[in-house]
Amino acid sequence: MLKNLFMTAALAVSLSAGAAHAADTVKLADVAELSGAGAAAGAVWHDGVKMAVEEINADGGILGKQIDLVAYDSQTDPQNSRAMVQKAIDEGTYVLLGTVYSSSTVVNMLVAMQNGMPQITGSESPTITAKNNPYIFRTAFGAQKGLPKLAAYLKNVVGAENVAVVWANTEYGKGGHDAFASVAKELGINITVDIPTEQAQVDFAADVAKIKSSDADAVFVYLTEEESARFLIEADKQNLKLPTAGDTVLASQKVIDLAGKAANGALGHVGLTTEAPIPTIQKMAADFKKKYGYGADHNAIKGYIGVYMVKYVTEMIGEFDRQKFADTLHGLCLDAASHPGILMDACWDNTGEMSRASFLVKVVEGTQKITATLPAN
Amino acid sequence: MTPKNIIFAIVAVGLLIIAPLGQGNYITYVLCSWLLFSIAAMGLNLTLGYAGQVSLAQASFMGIGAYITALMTLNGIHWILAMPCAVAATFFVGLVLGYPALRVQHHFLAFVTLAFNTLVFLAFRNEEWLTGGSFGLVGMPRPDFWVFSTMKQLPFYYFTLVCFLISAAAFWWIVHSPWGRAFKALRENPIRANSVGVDTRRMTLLAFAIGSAFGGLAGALMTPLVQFIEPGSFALVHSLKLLLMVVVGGAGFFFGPILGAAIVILMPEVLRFTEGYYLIIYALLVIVLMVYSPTGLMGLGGKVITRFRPQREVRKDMVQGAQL
Amino acid sequence: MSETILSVRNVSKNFGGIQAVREVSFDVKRGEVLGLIGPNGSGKSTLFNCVLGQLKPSSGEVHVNGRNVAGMRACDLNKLGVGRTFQQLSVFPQMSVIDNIILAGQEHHGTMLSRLFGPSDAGLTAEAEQMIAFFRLSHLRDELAGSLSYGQQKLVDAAMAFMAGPSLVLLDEPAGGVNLTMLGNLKERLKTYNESHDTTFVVIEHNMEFVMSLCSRIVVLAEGAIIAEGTPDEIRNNQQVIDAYLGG
Amino acid sequence: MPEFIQIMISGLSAGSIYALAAVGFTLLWQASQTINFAQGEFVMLPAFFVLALMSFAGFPLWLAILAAIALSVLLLGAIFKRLIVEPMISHGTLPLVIATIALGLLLKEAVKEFYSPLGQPFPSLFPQEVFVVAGASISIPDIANFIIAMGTIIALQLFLQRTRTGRCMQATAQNPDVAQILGVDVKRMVLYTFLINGALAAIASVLITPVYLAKFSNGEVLGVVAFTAAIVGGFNQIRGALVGGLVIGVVDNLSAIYFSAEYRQAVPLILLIVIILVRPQGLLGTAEGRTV
Repeated sequence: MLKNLFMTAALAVSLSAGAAHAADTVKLADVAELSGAGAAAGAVWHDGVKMAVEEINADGGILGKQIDLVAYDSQTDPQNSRAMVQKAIDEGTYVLLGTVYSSSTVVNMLVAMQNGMPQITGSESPTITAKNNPYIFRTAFGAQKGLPKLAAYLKNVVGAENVAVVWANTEYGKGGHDAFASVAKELGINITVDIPTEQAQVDFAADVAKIKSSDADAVFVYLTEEESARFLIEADKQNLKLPTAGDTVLASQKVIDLAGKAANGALGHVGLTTEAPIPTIQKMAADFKKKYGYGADHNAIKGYIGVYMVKYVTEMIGEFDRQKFADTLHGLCLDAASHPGILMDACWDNTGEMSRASFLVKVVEGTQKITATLPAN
Repeated sequence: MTPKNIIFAIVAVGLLIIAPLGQGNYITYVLCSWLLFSIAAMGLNLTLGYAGQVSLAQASFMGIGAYITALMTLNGIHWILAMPCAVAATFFVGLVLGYPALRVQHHFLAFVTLAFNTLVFLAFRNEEWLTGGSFGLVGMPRPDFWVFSTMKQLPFYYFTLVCFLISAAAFWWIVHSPWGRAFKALRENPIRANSVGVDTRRMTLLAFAIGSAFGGLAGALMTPLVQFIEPGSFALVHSLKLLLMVVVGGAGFFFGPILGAAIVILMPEVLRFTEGYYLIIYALLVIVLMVYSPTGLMGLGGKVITRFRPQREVRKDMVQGAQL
Repeated sequence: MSETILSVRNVSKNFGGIQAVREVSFDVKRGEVLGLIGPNGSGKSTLFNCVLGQLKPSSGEVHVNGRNVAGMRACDLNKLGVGRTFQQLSVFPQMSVIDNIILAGQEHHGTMLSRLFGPSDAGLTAEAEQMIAFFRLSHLRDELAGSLSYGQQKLVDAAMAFMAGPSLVLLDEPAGGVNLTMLGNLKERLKTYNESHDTTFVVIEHNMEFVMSLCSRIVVLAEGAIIAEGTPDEIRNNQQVIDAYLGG
Repeated sequence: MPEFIQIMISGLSAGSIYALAAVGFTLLWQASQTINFAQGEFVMLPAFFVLALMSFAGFPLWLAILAAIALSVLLLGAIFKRLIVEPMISHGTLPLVIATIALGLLLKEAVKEFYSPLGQPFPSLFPQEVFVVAGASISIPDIANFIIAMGTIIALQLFLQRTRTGRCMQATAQNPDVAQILGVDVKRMVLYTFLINGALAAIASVLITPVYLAKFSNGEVLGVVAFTAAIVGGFNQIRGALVGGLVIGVVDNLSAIYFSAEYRQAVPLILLIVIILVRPQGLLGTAEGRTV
């Protein structure tokens, strides 16, 4: 026990010593899901962050200072993420990047707020920006912004009146489910079957069978990547002919890779996609693929954009000041023409929510096809 | 207590008092979480290490304690009233979980408690009207004691430390009382214990109940520390983590779980330079430790001491420890 | 006439179709040392377990100090004044000798609460030390019981059975596996204890020599029924007993 | 009604694969009192052997599968026994439980770090054709999985009952001391058990992964299913584990539809608790072999 106390003490000393050296660098902390259930999302996000940092450093850094990127592993554990955010703040980070999982962000954003620390998150849960936290900023708009677009599409274009909802019974899935349910109510869409599923569920036979025997005329899927793919595979096997729609995840390249031909026909409303007909995004995706050997996804783009948000806003205010950073970013719009790292025109409101154009996509023969570009709302 | 023990205890408490001074909030937070996991691990050590009853449900008791405390403090009831309710509730739930132990032992008991933990997790997640479901509960206040506010990290540490010291003293007292002797007897030879008048049924239930109550207290501390609780924090994997703390530290030793909690909580820090590989290294170290010293680090320490001072022969039965 | 401590009344025990014990009756009086012998499969162990309350007789009753013991838990039987030893080694190996002995007495002192809040030895250290001294184990007081030799552990086992001051002690093959020197020591101690405390013993044993020299009365079982009863000398010369052992 | 038939069929297909994992779990317990908390990871891992052999060594699928089974027998069987179980067997079960928990973590993290944190598609072994029978869809993989899993378990059962080695293994499982006296090479028989477990895990892995996808975290779910199935069926009987696997597969699906999707995980666990308390030897187990 004593030995460990000393260890802790020694560790703290070495850490504060490290902070003292940081004269010509600026510290940037990325707290992400590098292990645990969220590792798939967090690791890709972190790679996006790393790539942006390297680009910026090669280009002279921020206000002449090189970025010193420090990674913190939340282990996909909200409590641990809170500790890591605290640690990043203790170690003097300028701005905080992360986390991706909403369940973690909801917790650690309190710590960032208490410390007046701007935090740029990859979470898309509606609750994040509903808490009047003046230091939280998104890199992708919340589900409550995307889902009305999707629900309207389901009702008006697909003509669905009775929708089956399949969702992951986690903080993430529950957020999407609730947001969709309230939109559906407004639009007069009837949710006929409501199916919560387990995290990391492998067997979707019962869920698909239940939808099949219902009177649903469309399916809304709000699951993470592997589960989406498993659902699509099972739906294909049981010959579920209904139009299947989801958010970014369902029509993402990862799900297409996993589900194979079963993914064909899946509809998605995506905020960010490497398939977007936008040169900056396509260049970023190509660079990413070259650098890491696998394809970028929306999480990579979010991480990438997050770092550039730090660069552009800081250069706008001309100094490393956290309070000014947060104040400036509220109500700010950045256009991609003069800020290429932001990739697409984007605006942030006073809650840190962002708006940006988005895309409706359909999976056709194993690739994502953009069927419509929807304006920012 | 021998004079040597008293001096040791005073030095240890002194170190605990100065430990967070001059440290950042993060280190203080980690120390708080070490103390509270030590309390939970101590409870499991009573059930498992002393009384020999396998429980893979300690995290669920932390959860029950944490949710009760959260719901009460969110409704304006002071922590000092909420905590006893949490402890009492976990005591009684622990008592109920003890009943299967009267029928089955060893691995069967492990599986019953494991299933219990998952059931509790499902209830936390699904009973949204009460527990907030997968969104969890947020914004629980940290308690004030007249002029002493625990809102800031350092005062909260001392608040946690006081709870820890009271728990440790209570634990020490229990395991050195005739009850402690009866618990050990239950672990070593329940049939013989029964035949010398130990009411093994009652002691088994008590071992579960008391161990669980410690878990409940740890949960009651976790609520104001993290100020956010969600079902995932009390899932099965956290019970396994607590089991790891107890066994890696040394089951059946007073300091075992405290040491084990320190290792489990601080290990990611120490191994951070290895980046993504720390869990791999950690897992390997645990396997090697178990192969070399099944009695955990306390046993390992004992081995080293006997190697240098071989007055007492090492006994075969020493290595046995609590058995599943 | 001294009082009856143990009374076995018409006890039968069936397992399925097999009658392991048939209509067995005997009484044991205070201070007596009763030997229970018989060839393998004669029903000794079944009868023993009926006396211990572990098995419920199919018919008949067992009374200890006037109480029916059928289905009684071992700890309640112990509180009724019945101590026992075990055939296999039965100490608490990772507890010290003194702790083993204190444990055997502590449940008879005070209440549940006093055992939690009271002194850690339940006030029994002196008494336990006396017991250890009686069995000549004082030099091993603080050793772990599991580190003792086989014979020493048998002595600890016996000391535990006596610690609560029982009126009846059931000894299950006390001589099994004990070497000759130790055996003499054990027998002598048991005899001394019996004489000084007027404690009743019931002994199951295979070692004839040991039984004959320890017991004041012997009951012989064969095929579940009593075939003879009497003093060691009577039993030694009983033709039926000789036949049962030799002829089977 | 088609819904009911559908989930019975899907449940049996999934359950037959759970049974493979459960049988291995049971075998290890019988032969060496090892409670393998890494059993789920044992089923997760061989699929990655196949993927690695295909992408890095260029093996065709069939060869990769054979090589993966061989690798599993070696690594998850022999090496696991030699390096982890053997040195700890005398320490009692608890340290071994901890070690297998750590081993599960090790395998999971190693796959994540050295292969990929992302789920991977896995080539299908059979044509994906689907028949519709009485309104329920039955695919060729469903049928093939069921037949292969059942065939494997029946073959194993025959091996244990009809061959000399098999009978020696059973004798070892029931009473190693007596087996030793009878001249059985107990150590070798225990080793065989571990090798068989490695092979069973590999077969389960190859059958289950085309549907469940290869992901480092798959073991968490499969491990719990395996021991639930083993206990529900009967810890000391191979056919018990078989029935347990099928029961869990079907019950899981039934409860998702007819009971509550939120509590679908709870039903097999409640079944587990009830079985342990009421009939600890399991549905098919025999009481005398019970080790409590």
